[in-house]
Amino acid sequence: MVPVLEAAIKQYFKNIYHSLYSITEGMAVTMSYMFRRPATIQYPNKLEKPLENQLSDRFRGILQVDINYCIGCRICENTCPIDCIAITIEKNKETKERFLTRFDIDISKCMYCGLCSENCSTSAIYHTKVFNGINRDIENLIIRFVDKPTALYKLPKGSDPMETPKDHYGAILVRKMKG
Amino acid sequence: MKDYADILFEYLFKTSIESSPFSLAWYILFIFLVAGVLLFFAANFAGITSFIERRIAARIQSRVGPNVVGPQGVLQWVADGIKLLLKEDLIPGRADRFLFRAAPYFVFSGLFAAFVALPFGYGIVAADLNIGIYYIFAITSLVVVGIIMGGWSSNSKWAMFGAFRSAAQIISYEIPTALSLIPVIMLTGSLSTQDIIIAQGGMPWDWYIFHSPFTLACFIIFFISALAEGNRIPFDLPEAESELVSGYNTEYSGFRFLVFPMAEWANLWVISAMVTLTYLGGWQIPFVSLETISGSPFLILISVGIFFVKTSIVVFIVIQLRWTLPRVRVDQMTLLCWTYLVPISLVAIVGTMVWMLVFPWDGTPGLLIRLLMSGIGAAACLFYIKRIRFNYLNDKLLFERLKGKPSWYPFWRLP
Amino acid sequence: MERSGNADLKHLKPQIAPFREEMILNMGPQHPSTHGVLNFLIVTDGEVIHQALPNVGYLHRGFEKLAEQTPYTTFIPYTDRIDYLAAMFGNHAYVLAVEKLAEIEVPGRAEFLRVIVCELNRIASHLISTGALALDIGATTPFVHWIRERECINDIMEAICGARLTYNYMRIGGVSRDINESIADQILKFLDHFEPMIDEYNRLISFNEIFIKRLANVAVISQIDAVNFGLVGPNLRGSGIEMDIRKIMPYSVYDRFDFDVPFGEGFKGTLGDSYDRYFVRILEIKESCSIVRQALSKLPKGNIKAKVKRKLKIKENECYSSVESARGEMGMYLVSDGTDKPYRLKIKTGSFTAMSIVEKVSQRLMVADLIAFIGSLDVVAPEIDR
Amino acid sequence: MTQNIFNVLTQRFGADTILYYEQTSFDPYIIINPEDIQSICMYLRYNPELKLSFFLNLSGVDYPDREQITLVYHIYSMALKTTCVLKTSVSREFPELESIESVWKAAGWFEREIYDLLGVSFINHSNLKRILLPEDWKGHPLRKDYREEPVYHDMETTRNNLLETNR
Repeated sequence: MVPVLEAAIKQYFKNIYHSLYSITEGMAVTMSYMFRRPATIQYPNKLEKPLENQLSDRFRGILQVDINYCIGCRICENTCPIDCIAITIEKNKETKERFLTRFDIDISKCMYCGLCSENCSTSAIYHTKVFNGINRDIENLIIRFVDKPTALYKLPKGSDPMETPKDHYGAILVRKMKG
Repeated sequence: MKDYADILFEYLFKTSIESSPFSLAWYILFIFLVAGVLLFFAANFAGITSFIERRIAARIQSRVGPNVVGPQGVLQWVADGIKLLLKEDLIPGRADRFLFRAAPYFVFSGLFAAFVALPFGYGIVAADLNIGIYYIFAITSLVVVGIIMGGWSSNSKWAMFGAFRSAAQIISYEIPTALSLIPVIMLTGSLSTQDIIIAQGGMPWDWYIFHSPFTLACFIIFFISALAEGNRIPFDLPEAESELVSGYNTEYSGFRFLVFPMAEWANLWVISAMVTLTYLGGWQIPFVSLETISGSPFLILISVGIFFVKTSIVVFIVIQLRWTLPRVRVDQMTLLCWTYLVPISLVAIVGTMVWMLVFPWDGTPGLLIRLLMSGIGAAACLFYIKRIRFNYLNDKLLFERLKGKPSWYPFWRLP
Repeated sequence: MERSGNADLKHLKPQIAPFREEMILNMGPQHPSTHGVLNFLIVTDGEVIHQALPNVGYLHRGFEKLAEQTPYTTFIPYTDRIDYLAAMFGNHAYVLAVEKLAEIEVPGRAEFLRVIVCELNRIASHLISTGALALDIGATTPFVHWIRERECINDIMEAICGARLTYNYMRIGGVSRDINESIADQILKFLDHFEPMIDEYNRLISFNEIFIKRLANVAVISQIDAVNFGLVGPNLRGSGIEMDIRKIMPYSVYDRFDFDVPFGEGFKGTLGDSYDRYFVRILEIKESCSIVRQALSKLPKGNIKAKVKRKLKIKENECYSSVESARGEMGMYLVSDGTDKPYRLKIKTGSFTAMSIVEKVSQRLMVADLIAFIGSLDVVAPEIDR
Repeated sequence: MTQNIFNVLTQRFGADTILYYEQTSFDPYIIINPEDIQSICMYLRYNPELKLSFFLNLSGVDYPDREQITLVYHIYSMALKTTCVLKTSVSREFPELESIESVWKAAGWFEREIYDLLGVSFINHSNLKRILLPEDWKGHPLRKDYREEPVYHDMETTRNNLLETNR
């Protein structure tokens, strides 16, 4: 037989064999998944534990500020790449004491980069594990952390920059979020 | 020749149709009732299959699938259907309004008319036509008319692509579908669906699939071309969603859109039932003769069950194929048809003819070969199961180490 | 009022004056498989494409202009968004450029951590790329399986740097967070589980005959064309040219690892076809796994961040530094002028040059092939437009 | 290595064209005359010894104080494993120079980008029009003196800062 023809015929049957074999292999893979544990679960009805507990501690959720620990250095405001933090500090002319009168964060603008919390020396601003900020009105997503003028925190002399007890569940935040 | 519906009618009402004009009216009403039952079955089957397909697909993709509407989500299809019914029926501007509106009806009637000739059990068939198979082919071709009408009249280039592809596909694949059934028709000597089943037996070696290597090849060819006729992956070119957005039904919405997927899932039943009745022994009960079945309503029910189970298994395989395989290209689709399916089925027809002469059905060599062929089939199944087991064990321990949960989670365990 | 999109189309149309039997098809930007907002203006005769003109710019966000207004240290989060599927490489290319200019020595541990996260990110990006290609071909399941594996990487990334997509992990002079024993253990567990999954994936789709037939011999890019059009990364290596920034201009600590650079050999058809580009990525996933293992075993102890001034100012200078991103060379040309902001930052990405070849190669392809071709090029729309 | 390339080029084209060689700490570059960019690139690419065959990057930098726009060509040689940087400057008012699309096809899109964002027009470019911005966009954003127009097709191009407006 002509070699070309022979090769063509061989190829013809080879193709049939390969098709059937590879399809069987593929179906064996998919069929095996009928016996394997699915990767997903029914959300949110069958969560094993609350989702906040499953997130890692480094998770960067919505920002929260514990104004009692803010020293007013404005690093967070300056380092924010998109200017979503606004801080106003007023000075009492008589007592020379400085007050925090405004600490607003525009959550709708925040891109969760974490630069502010990383640079905060007292960890007054930090990421919670709250990620659900759904709201009807974008204006409700501006969170104003200062209710009444608060005196700035002063680091005790000689002490290292401290860590505030972090509240990953965002108690302040949840209270402040409207709607 | 009397249809089974006629016989049933006479049995139920104890009158002959021709006896009086009054009973003729009853008869027409009765026919409508039968049609209603079939339609009810087809529509519900389509809906339930849509749910089942989504659950199977989910498990194959290691997801959970729809499970919110109703217990375990079984009413999802009702919700989807109601949602689509409530949607606005949009007709694109500059579309051919008449054809656009008419197209779903063609698709609808083409498919549901095919149910008339499909057997569901011993004697359970709306009309046992003596040209049953031929009728099913002819009537399902209406679907492609509907698809072309819908695609062309949409005034959308994507939809038109889908329609053209559909035309090329159905015209090509009608041929191997018909050719690959000729061995069955030769073996039976009849085109009637019931006759084909009756000629086979209950055990695997009595099925036509294992009659000879040629019928086995024909079975595969028929299965492939049936997939193509039903627009299932790997042949879902008319609505290739990653290429043509949604193909011929891109511009449809609301109820008119609902008809297309519904027809697709109803078609799933038609395909699988055809495969079952021609090659897999239909509703035949093992070790039970036809006379025994005909005498006992219980056994008739069993036969219905057997047919249903067999068809469901084929449906499952079709669904699994859809979620396993990629889609072929349009030229590869026709190439596959004309260089592989048609020539091989022609060879298989000649081969079956010779085989029938050399090894008659009832002779000892014939039986031995049929047993051998069933053995090969069983071996293939064993290989398949072995590969499934291999795939499962391959990842079991590592998965358990990673996730800290047991890997075993069979499909009957509902999430 | 005229929208910009229409204006573009009007401009493009006379360029492709069709014959009588041709039609113009507008693919995208809402098409399901253009991998983001891309627009192709296709002239077809039936299924056969005569010409396909890519029309980009839908995701232009002007990062190069933004960089000129942002201090060096705070531009890092933006680099995440250049290529959201492989955000680490944007980080890495940028910090490398700044460190080079500011002459900052990076601690060894930080370099290794960078390699680990980059390679994990490369795996994640290739998973999306190869999975989405299968999705374009019509196989839905492989994509979902890869997404599931990628989810494990996302979990690891979340544990390392706190985010799942826009990591913002690297800092000028190091990285932001260290990894601990449990995370390292998690990475190793994942790799143990993942490596057999590559073979399973190959059984499921890579060696599937239909899949091979759809990709082999389709959209062949010759070596000459690949160089001429400046393809980079897996696309270039798919054409059989062994060029990998990690090997030819080793940055970070890549010269300390033992790994191969897979390149196309015409695995199932012609050299430089879609299947080669696809399979090079699969092989690269394996190599990346091995690099991560090596990096974890060699991980030195020490600092993770060099001391860098908070308000970094760099004297007048310029440099070009590039990394091998998942989509090939990602280069940053950085010009400083003595202030704390870059004077000019030019970002060169792999997808940009990959898109320019579409017009040439797409001729005589079929519509379905064009989709496979774009999928095999692994373009990411934001990376084209930046 | 760039020194070698500089010497080769000076021999071939003369000191009028190849202006000077700048040894900086990172990427040494060669400054050339913009008029001959096409022939120099052609020579570099097809010179059997240099084989600078791979076009890496084309960037443009606007220098308003010098009244110049500098174009920077990064070219890589796969044979020598080295990068060569060419720099050339065109005037800011009439920025024009020859396209090198005929040498490297890859440069075509880079040049379109430069044309779009910096307004440098390239002679003999096959398809020189805006690539990233809409066709009817006014101005070239990467120029240092660019100011975005407040309204584009009735759409405002600025967004209110909610922090300030809602006090």
